[in-house]
Amino acid sequence: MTDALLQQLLNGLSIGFGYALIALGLTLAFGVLHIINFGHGEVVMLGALTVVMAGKLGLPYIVAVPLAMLVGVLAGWVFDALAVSPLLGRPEGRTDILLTTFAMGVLFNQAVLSVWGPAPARVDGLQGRLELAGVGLSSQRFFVIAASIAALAALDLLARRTRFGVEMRAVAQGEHAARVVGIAVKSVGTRAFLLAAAVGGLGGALLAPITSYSPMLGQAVLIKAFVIVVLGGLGSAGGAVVCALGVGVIEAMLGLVLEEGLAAACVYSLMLLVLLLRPQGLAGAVR
Amino acid sequence: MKATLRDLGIGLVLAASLASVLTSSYLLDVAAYAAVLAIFVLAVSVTFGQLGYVSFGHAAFLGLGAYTVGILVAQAGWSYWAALPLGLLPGLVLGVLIGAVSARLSGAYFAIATLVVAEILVLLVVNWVDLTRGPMGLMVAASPMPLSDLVGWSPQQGYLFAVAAALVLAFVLLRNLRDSATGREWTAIREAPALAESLGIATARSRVLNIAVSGALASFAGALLIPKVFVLSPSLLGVSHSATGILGVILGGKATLVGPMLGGALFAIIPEGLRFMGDLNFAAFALMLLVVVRVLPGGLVGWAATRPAVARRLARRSPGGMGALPAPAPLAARARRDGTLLEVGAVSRQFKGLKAVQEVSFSVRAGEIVGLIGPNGAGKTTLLSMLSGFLPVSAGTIRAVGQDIAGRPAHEVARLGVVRSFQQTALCAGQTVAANMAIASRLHRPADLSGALVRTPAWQARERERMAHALGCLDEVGLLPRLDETAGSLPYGEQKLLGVAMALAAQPEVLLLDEPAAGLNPVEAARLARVLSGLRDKGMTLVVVDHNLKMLMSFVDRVVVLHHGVKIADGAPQEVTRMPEVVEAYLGRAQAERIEAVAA
Amino acid sequence: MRRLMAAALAGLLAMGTAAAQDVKVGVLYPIKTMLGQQGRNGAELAAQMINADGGVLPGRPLRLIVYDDNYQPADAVSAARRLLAEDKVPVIVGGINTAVSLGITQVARQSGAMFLAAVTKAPQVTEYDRAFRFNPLVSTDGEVFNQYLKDRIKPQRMAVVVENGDYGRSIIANMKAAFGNAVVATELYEILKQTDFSTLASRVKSANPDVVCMAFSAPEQGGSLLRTLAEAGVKARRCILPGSVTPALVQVAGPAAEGAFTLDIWAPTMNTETNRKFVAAYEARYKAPPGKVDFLGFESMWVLGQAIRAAGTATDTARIAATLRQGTWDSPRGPLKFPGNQATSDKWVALEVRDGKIVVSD
Amino acid sequence: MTALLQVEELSVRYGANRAVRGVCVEVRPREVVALVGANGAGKSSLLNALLGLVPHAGGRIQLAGRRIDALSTRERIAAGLALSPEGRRVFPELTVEENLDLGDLGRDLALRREQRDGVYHRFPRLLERRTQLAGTMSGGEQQMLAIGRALMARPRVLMLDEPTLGLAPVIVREIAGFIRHIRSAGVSVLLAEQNAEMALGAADRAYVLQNGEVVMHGGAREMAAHPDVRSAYLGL
Repeated sequence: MTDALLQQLLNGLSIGFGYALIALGLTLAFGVLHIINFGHGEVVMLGALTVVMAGKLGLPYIVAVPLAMLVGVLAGWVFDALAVSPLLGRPEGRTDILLTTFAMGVLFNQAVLSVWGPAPARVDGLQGRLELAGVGLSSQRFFVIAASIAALAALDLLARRTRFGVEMRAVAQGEHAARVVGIAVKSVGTRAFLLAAAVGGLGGALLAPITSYSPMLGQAVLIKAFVIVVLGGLGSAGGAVVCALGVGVIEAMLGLVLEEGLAAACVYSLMLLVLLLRPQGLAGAVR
Repeated sequence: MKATLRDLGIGLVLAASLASVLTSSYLLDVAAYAAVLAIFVLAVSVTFGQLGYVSFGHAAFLGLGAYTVGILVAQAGWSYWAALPLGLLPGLVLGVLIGAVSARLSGAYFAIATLVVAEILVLLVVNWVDLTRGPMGLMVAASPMPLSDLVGWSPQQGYLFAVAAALVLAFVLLRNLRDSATGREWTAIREAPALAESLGIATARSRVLNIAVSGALASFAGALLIPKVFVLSPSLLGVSHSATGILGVILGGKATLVGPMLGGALFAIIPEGLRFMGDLNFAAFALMLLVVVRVLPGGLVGWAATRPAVARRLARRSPGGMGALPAPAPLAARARRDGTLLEVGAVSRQFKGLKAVQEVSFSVRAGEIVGLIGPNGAGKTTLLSMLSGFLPVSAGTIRAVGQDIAGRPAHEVARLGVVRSFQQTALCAGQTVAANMAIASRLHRPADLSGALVRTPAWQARERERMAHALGCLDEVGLLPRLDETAGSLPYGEQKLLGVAMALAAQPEVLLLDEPAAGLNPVEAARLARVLSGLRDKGMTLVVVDHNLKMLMSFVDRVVVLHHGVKIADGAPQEVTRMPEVVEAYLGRAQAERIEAVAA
Repeated sequence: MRRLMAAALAGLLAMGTAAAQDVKVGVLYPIKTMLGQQGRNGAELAAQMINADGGVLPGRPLRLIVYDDNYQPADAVSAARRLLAEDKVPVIVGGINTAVSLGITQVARQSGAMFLAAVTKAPQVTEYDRAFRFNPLVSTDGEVFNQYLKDRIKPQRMAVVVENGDYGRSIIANMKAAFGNAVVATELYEILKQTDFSTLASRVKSANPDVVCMAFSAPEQGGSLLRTLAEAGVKARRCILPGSVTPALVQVAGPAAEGAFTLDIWAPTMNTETNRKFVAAYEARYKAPPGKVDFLGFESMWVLGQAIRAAGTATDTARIAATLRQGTWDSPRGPLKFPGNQATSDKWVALEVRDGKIVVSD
Repeated sequence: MTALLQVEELSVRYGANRAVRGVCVEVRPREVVALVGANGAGKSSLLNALLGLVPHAGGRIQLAGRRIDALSTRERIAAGLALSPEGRRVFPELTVEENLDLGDLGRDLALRREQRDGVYHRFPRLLERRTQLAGTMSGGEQQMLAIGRALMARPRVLMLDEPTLGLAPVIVREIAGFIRHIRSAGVSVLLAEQNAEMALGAADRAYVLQNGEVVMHGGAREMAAHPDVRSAYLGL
């Protein structure tokens, strides 16, 4: 029984880290630019698609992952140029951005559909399996965990130790104040958005071997990511990560004792409960 | 009332003629769908546009209404038209529940609460197969609308009339609601929630009401959808309908009611119009949305309202159907009470172990003006927040107007007559000065929801009285000439004065002012001092926090000094400013001499 | 210049007259999804082959008007009304999910049009006498399939994994009725939303089955499921319910699909003349082998063409429906009849995935 | 003496609204210049336009003889302007030290450290609180931080927008003292202040703004004695 628990813990963690990366992209854009990117799911999908395409060209998965981040950045750049930056200065711009990012997401999705079709595809990822004390984990899931931790650590370092990171936090806390000290607010915002897109692309690339690629992938994960972002405390990166891991592990654990529909309903009910008990989100717990 | 009936009449005639003119079953179908989505998006705009709460899961209400009525018809054998009015109920109940859970929180939690509820409902519908037929879909046979064959209408024409009539009714009632005290409450909550609470608005309850209204309407839209779709499936509760709700509001323009109606209708009409594009129709629609929002800020109607011609017409219309504004009613003197009006007993407040206020006791007699001073961070604002119900006390008692108010919510404290102003300017920055004052007059006359819905003559008379009182308060601080300006565009000092006027409009017996003179130059501050002494003459009791000692000392009766959360002095201005610890902690030496000169 | 315009005008006129002679047929699929594209591909191929053969009525080719039903009843009802009221088609072909098919049935019933439900398994469709269903009912699948399992596979410990919904739940009920205690585990997963099957795989593994029976409508989920089962070390035989073993599934599942078997009404390798023509034409036109939905999309249109020809009318839907019900029709899966408006053929084939290909077993 | 900061005919427009109209102001080396005026007279708009936070609609700005009106905010700061904004505007969830470091645009860490030590020396309270989040400090401490952050850029002209707003008299005195000190250290100060008494007490020269225009200017003492100023701005 403990083996099964440990196994589920690992499975839950691997999925939880995937959620974390996707939620992190959303929360970054919210934290710095105060916008909600309704098209973020499509960036994740493009990351997954990149790995598929790279596989078809014969590139090894490990090479395709950074490529997916690059594609995420490119997609993010298009999003920013057409659907975000031009609206930021407008009085109701941040509301309008809900609509423009949604529309951009649809356009990306439709473009992918018309070029590559709606068919799903397999992503092989890393092969093999690691056995540890009677518990097995596929290399891919292990890689998801390791790569996510590495990415999160890198982001943390970036936010704390680099000039760009501190500037990003400054813009998040006060746009006018940031301008007063000479921070190029617009450029910091754009770079933060691109960073969010890169993280989203990475999330897609890491999850694709587990979930299989499909053009609908983005929409499937986005709802959960939204809930995680809010539960974690809007704009709080630490809260989002903790919350994502929690959701992943709880889902996996509940799955052991409940059937899937019921388990999902339980997870959502738990979320409502958290809203009731900790209205400020989990952010306070993990500053 | 006349205008309301006239608008309803015109709307019903329009609905009937639309139903009579269209004969193609396809066009009837599209028109009915457009009307249903218009109602749904209108419902979303109640929370989104008026309360400022985005909902990611309004389809929860839509689907719940559809399934409730659908199950009554398909499983319990009700007639569709008999069950239809019940479509309002489930949304109302769910709205109250979601509202109660999330109303105290910021809008983001509301968005997620609706999203999560929608997901749970999907799981419920999918798994409760006996009742809902699960993903296969619940077939619901809707009979033709009663009496529709008498006018020679086909079932589809009768249905279109019913939906269009419902849209007209919803629009007229929501418009009346928006222009009433209730609608103004929502505006205040959206733009300045703390201010709303300080003016006696029960923000939590008002939010719940808003969400319940929106939920009821959305769920009714769901019930209205049944004859159009024949089959209810879990996709009704899905993200695509929720997205239609938000995006329709944005497309139309969330500042208005016409905008969301238009936006909703377009979400039915444009995709149909693009059918010829085959599998590119969705992409074409998205592209149109993107271009429209990029080119027309504020949505279709929001943009149109900024066109000079339209703006001129809109400006001619008076707010709230009130006609011309009434003449200001001078602020009446109130009967003077005797004895102690405010009694603070050993009040303490801690934040995470930090003692912001420690066992402070003092009392204020009726008709007294007390100055509250002390260094920055001494706990003055914390104390004021406790006195006005914005912060609970950690220990101690506060009695005001003969009642124990410690632990009561701020809006109740305000209703008892203890009203505060804010250190930072707090006003509805996007509204005109007049609108701000109308909001502030909340406590002058009770809100009357049913009267407001049909605009009875009695309600209109009360509205005029209310406005006259509000304008009188504005006159008191000398801002009457600024009536039509946007509050946020006033200079800082005038914003603070407007804050004082708004607090006055809430009819306080005890007025708590937090740094009213900050940002005023000496001339402006002197003028404020005259206004405040005038208030005492009209029977008001004041507690004033300010650093402008020259001004403060010119009109206060007594001064209470806080330092590190502890009261270190309490007495007449001349005595207090001479006390060494006050000089040390607060005044600095040279300053003290000058103040004394002024105070003497 | 004038000559050019005259030529253009003549061309337009010719098109107008040709259009008047066309027999218009409405086609409704969720054309932005994979299954919807497959249904449309099949229908268009059938129309092309019928028209190459001289059309349905003397000198009158089929013309398809294709709209998107978006898997939503609201869209499907509007589209069906448009087909019937504006485009004036007598027949609508298509429909994948049940809710949409039921909506189309209602609209067709209101205006007396015909509806050929190509893919759905919904029982209620045929309650309307001019609506016909081409895919077998779940109960029919079950009878044939359970018999096959009992005769050939003889499972001792079965795990049943299906998507959560009516379809999945009726499969579980069916299996439990047929195999009783041999069903040692039943698992449901959320259609389209579930992305990770590791928990489910752990549970299946701990039940220690010798056969895992699965059903799914989305190949990406089916593929992930098979792969996760393999990853978790489940060694049981993979049995897949009718309709889900498709080229897309094999592509997504990769080596994990190896050895999976199923029973179905049709296979690309079935040896009838029409099937050979269909598969050859499909591969020529779309550069890929056809799957089950391609086949159903093709078959429904192919049979409609024959029925219109036999009835001698493209507008009298009552007559076409009566003709269709009474006759025996040519299909890639062999001779086809419509007792109770349900397409029925005698032949079922056993299929297996071998070396990444779907082949007829034994 | 030549001007360090020379502003000629500067205008600022918000939509149709002209907040600043053709204002000429100069600040000389080692000089404290006060801007006095009622609410909405254009003092803040002027300071914000000098730093490039709001676009100016016309005019010239020269700093040490160099045109800076086409430069970005960042370049203007590098050229020697810095602002402690109205309402203090510290970064509430950054530590005191992080706030200060953001004020320094340079990349030389040693220089930054030296500069920081200088600020700590001037405001020992900030040193005590260097690891504390800025948002948890009192109003007076936040004002010191805002000024310290501006000093980190090593400005030649330090602009202070309402530095005493909402502050207790002791702190007001402290800030007045700071202004005298910083001038003696060679930094000029441009001070916009509602508290005209304090401003005229601390300044060498003053400009009176009304409806976005300069209506009077001269030595601070003369201005404080001028009857119009006394009645309109000092309330005497």
